[in-house]
Amino acid sequence: MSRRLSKDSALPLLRMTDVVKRFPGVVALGGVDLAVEQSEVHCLLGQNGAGKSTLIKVLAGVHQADEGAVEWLGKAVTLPDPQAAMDLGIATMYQELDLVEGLTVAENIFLGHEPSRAGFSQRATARRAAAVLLADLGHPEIAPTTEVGALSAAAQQIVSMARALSRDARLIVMDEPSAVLDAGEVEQLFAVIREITARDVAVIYISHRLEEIREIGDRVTVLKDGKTVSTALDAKTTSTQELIRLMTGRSIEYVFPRRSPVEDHEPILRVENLSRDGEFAGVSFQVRPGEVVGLAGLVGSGRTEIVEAIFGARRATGGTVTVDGRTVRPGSVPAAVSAGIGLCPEERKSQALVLQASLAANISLASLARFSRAGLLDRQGETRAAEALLDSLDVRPRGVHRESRTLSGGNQQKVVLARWLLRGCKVLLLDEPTRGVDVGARSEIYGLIRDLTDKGVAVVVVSSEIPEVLGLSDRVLVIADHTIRHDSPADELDEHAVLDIILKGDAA
Amino acid sequence: TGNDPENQSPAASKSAGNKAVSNNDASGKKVVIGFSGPAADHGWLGAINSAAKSAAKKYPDVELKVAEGTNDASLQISQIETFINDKVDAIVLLPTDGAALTEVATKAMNAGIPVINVDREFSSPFAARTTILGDNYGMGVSAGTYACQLVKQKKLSNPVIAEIAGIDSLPLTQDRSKGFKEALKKCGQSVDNRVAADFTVESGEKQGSNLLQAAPKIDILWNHDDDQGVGVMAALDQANRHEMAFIGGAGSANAMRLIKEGKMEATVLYPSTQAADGIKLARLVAQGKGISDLVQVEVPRRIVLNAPVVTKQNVDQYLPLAFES
Amino acid sequence: MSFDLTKTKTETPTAGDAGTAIAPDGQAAHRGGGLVGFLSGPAGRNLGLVVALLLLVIVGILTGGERFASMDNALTILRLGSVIGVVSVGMTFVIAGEGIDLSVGAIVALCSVWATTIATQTMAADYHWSVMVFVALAVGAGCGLVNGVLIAYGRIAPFIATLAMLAAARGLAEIIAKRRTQIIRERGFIDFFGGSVAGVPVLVIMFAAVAAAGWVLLNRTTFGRRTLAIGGNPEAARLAGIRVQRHTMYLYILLGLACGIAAVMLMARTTTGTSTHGTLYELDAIAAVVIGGTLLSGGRATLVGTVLGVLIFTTLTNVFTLNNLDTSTQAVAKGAIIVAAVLLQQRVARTGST
Amino acid sequence: MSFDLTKTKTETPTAGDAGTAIAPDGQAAHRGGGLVGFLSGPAGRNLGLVVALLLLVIVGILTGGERFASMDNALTILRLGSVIGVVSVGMTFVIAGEGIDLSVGAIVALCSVWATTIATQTMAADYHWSVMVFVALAVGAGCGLVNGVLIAYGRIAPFIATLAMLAAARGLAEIIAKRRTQIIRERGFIDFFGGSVAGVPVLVIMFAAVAAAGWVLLNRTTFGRRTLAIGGNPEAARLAGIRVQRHTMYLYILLGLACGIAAVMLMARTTTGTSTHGTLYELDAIAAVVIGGTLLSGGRATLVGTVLGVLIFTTLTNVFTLNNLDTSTQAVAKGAIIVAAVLLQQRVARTGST
Ligand SMILES: Nc1ncnc2c1ncn2[C@@H]1O[C@H](COP(=O)(O)OP(=O)(O)OP(=O)(O)O)[C@@H](O)[C@H]1O
Ligand SMILES: Nc1ncnc2c1ncn2[C@@H]1O[C@H](COP(=O)(O)OP(=O)(O)OP(=O)(O)O)[C@@H](O)[C@H]1O
Ligand SMILES: [Mg+2]
Ligand SMILES: [Mg+2]
Repeated sequence: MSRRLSKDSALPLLRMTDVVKRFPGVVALGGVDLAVEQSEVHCLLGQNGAGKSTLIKVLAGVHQADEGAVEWLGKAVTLPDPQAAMDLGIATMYQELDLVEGLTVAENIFLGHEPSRAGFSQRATARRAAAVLLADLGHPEIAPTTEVGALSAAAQQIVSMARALSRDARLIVMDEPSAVLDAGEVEQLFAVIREITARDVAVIYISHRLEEIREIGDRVTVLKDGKTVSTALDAKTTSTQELIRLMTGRSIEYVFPRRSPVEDHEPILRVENLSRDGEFAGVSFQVRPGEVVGLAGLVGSGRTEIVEAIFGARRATGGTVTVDGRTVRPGSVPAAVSAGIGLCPEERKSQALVLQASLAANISLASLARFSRAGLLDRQGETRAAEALLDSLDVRPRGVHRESRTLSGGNQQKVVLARWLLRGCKVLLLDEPTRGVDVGARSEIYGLIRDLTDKGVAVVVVSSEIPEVLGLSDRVLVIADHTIRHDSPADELDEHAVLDIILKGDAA
Repeated sequence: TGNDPENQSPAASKSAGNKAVSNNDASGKKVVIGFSGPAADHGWLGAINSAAKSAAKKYPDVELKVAEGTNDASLQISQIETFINDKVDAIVLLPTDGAALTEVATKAMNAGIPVINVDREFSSPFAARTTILGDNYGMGVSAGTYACQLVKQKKLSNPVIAEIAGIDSLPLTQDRSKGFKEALKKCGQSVDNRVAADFTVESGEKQGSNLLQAAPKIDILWNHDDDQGVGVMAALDQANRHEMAFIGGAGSANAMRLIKEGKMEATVLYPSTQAADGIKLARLVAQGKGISDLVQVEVPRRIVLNAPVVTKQNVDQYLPLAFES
Repeated sequence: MSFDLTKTKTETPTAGDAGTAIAPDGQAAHRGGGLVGFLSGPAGRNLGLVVALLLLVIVGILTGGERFASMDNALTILRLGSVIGVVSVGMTFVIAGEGIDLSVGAIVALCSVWATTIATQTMAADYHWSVMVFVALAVGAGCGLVNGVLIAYGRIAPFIATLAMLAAARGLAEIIAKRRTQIIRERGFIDFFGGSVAGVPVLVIMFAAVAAAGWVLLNRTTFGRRTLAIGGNPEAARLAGIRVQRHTMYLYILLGLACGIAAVMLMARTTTGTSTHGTLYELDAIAAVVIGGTLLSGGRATLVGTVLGVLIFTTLTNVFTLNNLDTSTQAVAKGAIIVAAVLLQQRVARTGST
Repeated sequence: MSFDLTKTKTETPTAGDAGTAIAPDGQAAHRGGGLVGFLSGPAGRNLGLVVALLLLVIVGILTGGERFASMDNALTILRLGSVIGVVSVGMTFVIAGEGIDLSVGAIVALCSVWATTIATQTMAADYHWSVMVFVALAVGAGCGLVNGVLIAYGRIAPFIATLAMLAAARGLAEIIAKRRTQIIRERGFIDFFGGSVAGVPVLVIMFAAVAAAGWVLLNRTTFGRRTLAIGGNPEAARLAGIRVQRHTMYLYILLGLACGIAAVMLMARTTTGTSTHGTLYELDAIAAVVIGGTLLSGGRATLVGTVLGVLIFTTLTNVFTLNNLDTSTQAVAKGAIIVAAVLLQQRVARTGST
């Protein structure tokens, strides 16, 4: 792809130098440099907690830097609030969905800059413009009048994108936009990015998926521990090994752990004919101790609903779940938990973490009975157990009493895993366990899953990354059309085969 | 106590209007008097408070301590406790609830601090040195008796009699209603419609409006409180319903003016000067003096104030004593 | 490769977390479901209220007969509801923006007292009564401004800040009025606001106008949408460039102004200004708003629901009085009816939204 | 050409979202900062309250001298605070679990009336007064149970459900008491609860015991943990296997029980049971809890803060009484002092946490 980096008037679009941002107890940014050319796709890489989101929040005027300078088209600027950044032409898609659930799609897209006359919003105009933007993004089926709260996470991400595009921006910052998207939608996203960069808009792109960087990026800046370790690397030519080394300071084999053969035990988890009206029907499968079963499928195909129904978080309208031969009372999470099932839900912040509680409290949440001495809480025991887990999972920054909301996404995911490790379950359901998790942590989580299966735990993994499902699982179930379309050992499938099955199911 | 409104002379029932020549008002030993009453959340109680204060101001030898008006018995108890700790010379207490304050009043008496109980009576005779009571039951009786008279006078065959009470959960409201009901019974009448407001103008208007809807025709209406009566009157004006004889309660200046104008039939007096009397008596008790008009050397234990009916005929007598609400 | 991302769920995923101020079932459904239209509002909730109100009316007719079903009585109900109605409209905005205001009753009292004091003391000198109206509105807006500044810029929790205002405003009202009831003798004022236009009391017209203006402001202006955004997700609103603090302040000023209007109406109704006006309005207004379907946690508001909530409470009192129920029984019945109405409304919303 | 970005803001990143029930500054800071220890609790908030209370005490001593600084006066303050204090401890739990209860005052009234009616009507038949105590506690727990079931299983918003209970319980209390004050003549009861142990009134001991038990329950038991988790993120709590509905119900029962205890204390204090007991306790209790630093939005609670909040309000009243301030001025001063205390507390928390 040809770039026009050497345009005559090519001042650098943005230059941030020596940016420092401190939070109580943490230096999130300890001197970061970033330079973005006009109409390039600049990728920002770094491990969880490296400071990527913090940096772009400084850029968006959400956080105010403690030190450092920002130049925009060669001129020094200050960014006291989000409005100032938007006035310059910086639009941002935040990592945490920043939509208002009670408002409609159109209202969200134009929030803060509504088409209006004399204070009256021109709703028809907004609706039409929103429809056009959504169609451009390849999602004409998202109606501008739908309430955002009723959309799936993926659709919300599209709305967020439409919102960034609705501003007349020179620079669009995308903080892990692909985390909730499936392969097809990532392709569509890239098409949009190519189109907007052709229109002289630059993009800062953050992702933990290195193959995406290769495909869409021009240049790469790598952050590590709040500092820039390398700038202006070529995105196409720098080797993956090198990028990982820069990010982590070590070389990590970016591969899935080897499978050990599953022994021929009786299945520990049996799901029979599980159904829920309007969501899925006739779902049957079994998982043996030590086995990893992956659920592949498109976003919105109902995988989350299936695992939540197994967990009792949604009441199935038909079918049974048995663990160790005993039927689990449907629609009851406590019953599922005491039967030995655990779930790491899809959305960490809203479903898994008590954000203002400490890490220790979050980890012990499912095992409180264990730390109960005649009703009193054994706080030392709790702290010790939490510390041990945080150590073994390498959660950063350290400190069991830190509030969980101050952790970066990947580290939060580890905390959720720690909760179920502490509980010690026979069946672990993982819904998108590596969403937003960096390469290093990702391979650690893979290793962890392996360790668990070695101990005889049965694992069910839902992931939108087909390679991940294939690499991690012993057996893969492909979900389409509200039911299981295919069930076979993972090594009999490849990415194309899975996509084929999904699409056929879709066509049927 | 006679509740016959005919033969009452106002001056006799008012010790605040004491015109007797005596040396009691002459400065004596300096005394500190604590005063605690319910929240001054409506006109009559407001008048009670201000009358108490101005009564105290008249005497250079009285220092008055006024506690925050409250409707919370527990808080009022702690105010009395504070007065006891403070070793005041006398306490004038208009309790939110007589029974609830009895214990602490007894405690004060035991600590040697005379308590003057105003308006709402304690449940034990040992809790107060002197008790000055407005007569709530008597007030209802006065209103009912007057209503009976009206029925007779106007020869009403099947009169509709309505009542707008005050805060229904207060014992005093119950007493008034009881008196009203029993007096009506004597002439074979009963209350046809009854609503309860809460002593505020606004509630008077609201309950008044609703009552007028409930009863398409009313012959006699007794409203417990003239302050809420302002609102009732507004409701009558709004609905243009002046067919009934409108009797008030408490005896605000405003009500008396309306009586003069003929817009109101009558009002039953409920003296707002009780607390002022209480202050005066407290001073006398603390200084060891008696009431000069009495042969008795000491201040009596119990004074029950009268509840006369003010009508167009005698309103001029009462207007000077009435409280502005 | 396109896929339908918009399939609606008939149930929120948070079905289990009762006991929190979270929306009941069905809240997640689309707006403007078409069929039931305007009244059904968000997720058919309003429909439930309409049913509750209708049931009340039926009970009223059965027990009160003509006395209930007369035009006069209807206007009485509306007139009684109008004052608290205006306050509730303003309260809807504050609650929509995730706030709360406990001081509304006290502000109404202060406005009425301040205005009537001006009137009784200086009106003799030939002011027009509109000065009185102006003073009431200005005092209301001023109190709202103080609340707004304390909450938005002073970062004091709305509950605390307005609790402080509750105490202070009522105290000030008592001081100004010297605890007297100020009687308004301006016939012009009383005749204007106490009158009727084409048989409809001016107070009712005012309430209707305020409610309509509120509806437009909430649903048809950028101000309204931003209010909901702030209530629903203040951080997202800030990220969208909305000046959250300033907007929050505006909300309280708006409510203060509504209190000023309510004070004028109450002054006309009672022909007085007093520090006891507006007692417990905070509870009544919040109750009407919340039973109407606006979430206390912000972000979702319905003005039609608020108006229905006000009408339900006012009609209830009226029916009680017509039936000559004693106050204690009224209170018990009221509690039971509130619970029944909400359960009914949930049921209607659930069946209506599927 | 570089530009200095270092103008530091002392604000948190969420600086914009005032007007919401979100934590004020400093909340983000770590717990257990060591130095200030126990009293500083979460993020030094309690320290601010201690400072506010100390200032009040200083004002009390300056203006009241010995009359204020006496042991007797201290006990008077504590005794007054004890009843509302017990209710506030219970309220802390409900608010921590993201609920609210407006019915506490009414429940106290109902408990007192029910218990005394039993006493006056049947005690003659030789019951021990402990029956009266038992009835008060049972009635309180029963009302809490009804609230809890309506909220947790009936999914009625806590505000509405407890508003209904407020009306119903007070109405029922009036009906049972026939609007009469029931006088307790059981000397055994009055002497027991009205007495002192080693100079400390039994009521104060009861308050201290309830507060201590509450502190342990909130901070040292799994029950407290679950409460905070439910208040912080009910969905996460549910998905961690906590029985959110049942736990929520327990919270209201707990508060109901606290109301029962408070009723017993109030009965001892006033030697009566009446339907007017506990008027406006809901506001007082919520105010004490919120000013103490517990978030109305749930998930963060401090019992030490609640106790300090109660003491601040009670001391304020005492200082006012000693200084002979008139009621209206008191109200205005109270409003100003509340605002000042909160601002002070924020400032202390901010400096304390850096
Ligand atoms: N509000 C906050 N308060 C305290 N610490 C914070 C806050 N926000 C971020 N941090 C800390 O700052 C550091 C950088 O976090 P940031 O979210 O920028 O990482 P990131 O690179 O975006 O990670 P991820 O890939 O997981 O999204 C982390 O150590 C995090 O714990
Ligand atoms: N909060 C919600 N409210 C309403 N509908 C929802 C919500 N979440 C998901 N849905 C709908 O439920 C269906 C299943 O979505 P969901 O995202 O759970 O599926 P999934 O296969 O797990 O996809 P993902 O890859 O995102 O995990 C979709 O049609 C979606 O629109
Ligand atoms: Mg990030
Ligand atoms: Mg999913």
